[in-house]
Amino acid sequence: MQSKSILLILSHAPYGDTRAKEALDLALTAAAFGQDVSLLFTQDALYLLLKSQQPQAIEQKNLANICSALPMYDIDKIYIENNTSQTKHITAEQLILPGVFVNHNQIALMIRDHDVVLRF
Amino acid sequence: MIFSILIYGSAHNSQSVHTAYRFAKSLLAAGHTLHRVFFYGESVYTASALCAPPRDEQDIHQLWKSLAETHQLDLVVCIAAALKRGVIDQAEAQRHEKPAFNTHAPYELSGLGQLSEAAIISDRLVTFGA
Amino acid sequence: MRHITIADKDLTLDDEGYLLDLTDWSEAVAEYLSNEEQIQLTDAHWEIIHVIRDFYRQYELSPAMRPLVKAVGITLGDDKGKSIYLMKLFPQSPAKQAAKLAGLPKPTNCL
Amino acid sequence: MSTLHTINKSPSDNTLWQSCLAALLPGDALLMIENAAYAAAQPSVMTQLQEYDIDIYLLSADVDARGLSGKLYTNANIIDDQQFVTLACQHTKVVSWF
Repeated sequence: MQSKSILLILSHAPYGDTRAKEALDLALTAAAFGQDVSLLFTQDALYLLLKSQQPQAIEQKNLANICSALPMYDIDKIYIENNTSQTKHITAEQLILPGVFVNHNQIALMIRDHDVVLRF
Repeated sequence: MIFSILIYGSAHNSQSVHTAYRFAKSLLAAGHTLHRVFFYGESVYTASALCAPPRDEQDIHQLWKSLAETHQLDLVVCIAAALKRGVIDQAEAQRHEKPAFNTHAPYELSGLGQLSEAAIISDRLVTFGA
Repeated sequence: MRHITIADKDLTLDDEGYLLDLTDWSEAVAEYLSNEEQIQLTDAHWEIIHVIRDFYRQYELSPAMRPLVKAVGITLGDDKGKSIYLMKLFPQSPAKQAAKLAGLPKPTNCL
Repeated sequence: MSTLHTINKSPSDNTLWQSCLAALLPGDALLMIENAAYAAAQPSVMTQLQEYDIDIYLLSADVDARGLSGKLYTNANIIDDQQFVTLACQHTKVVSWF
């Protein structure tokens, strides 16, 4: 099967609704199918990467743990919206995964350069 | 041109499932191919045959069903998203020992891999969101 | 669903033979399930079962084939981190069979 | 190499609109569908959009449904569903903001 480059842009926080979880499921499936998947964390999606999540009391899976599996699924291209991390006062050390920080211009070019772009 | 459609908006709490329907009708009318329609997230409720809107209001389940039957469309409903929301076909109802089922052809429960495949096969994948 | 008794404990399996309650798992359960899968468990199988259970503990996911191969490679060495090696141990489908014997849910990222 | 962006929320969803606008490149097109049609009735939004080198479109079905046809502050192109399909063909991909 031929491969296309897929950019998945996440914009929603974990737990409050299912959007982030369903986008991650899609990323893992596409990667398991051998697709070339890049993930971009924008807006509240940055909270997915916070190490300190403990969702036991709300009986949810820990989405930080699931995010930490991304490299195991060969999803190594992980990008973080620069502006978002600044306004949320989140530093790289607080994140479960390292990512490349990108600005708005770079994001626009990433959208242009991928074959398929899905935003959740 | 080969299109696929990803619907992510709520079946009954957003306009998106209907916008997608109009887009599908138009691309078919223009002679393009619709490889697959993939229902994900809250849009999976579209597949419930038990929806009974007032007779003078839009019946989104029926609209997609008729279009699919006319054009032999592949309507795939994400099985994981559907099962957890109680949208279930006969085979899955048996497997999970549930007392009833509420969806059937032309709606078909299948995995997210079908969306992956549609992304590769199609020239355009168009999303209709929440 | 199916009810079985192993070491005086009542357990439930789903339609496809996966354990319904992950906390019911024991090595005796793995032995029982391996008979159903017609697999003779060896040390080589147990190594993989432990790797996949650790994977689940860490990531809360039953791995698809590629991540399973990767995890086995990292833990047990590159000579074992190959799909052909896992196919020999679990001929039906390594990701599904290993998950089943390890008491994990069926991997969702399959077709 | 250009993108058709669709957006379906009114400009009251400021975060969504800012993200979408930041992603526009010269030569792209923006199609305002569903509640995004209200944007075309807001002078401030349309003035802001003029700064971008892009084509702006509205779906007639959405404009008519919302009673906006006499209230549009712009010369945004009003198109029908068929032309939506044509636009999707003319651009190399479609990105949806929702």
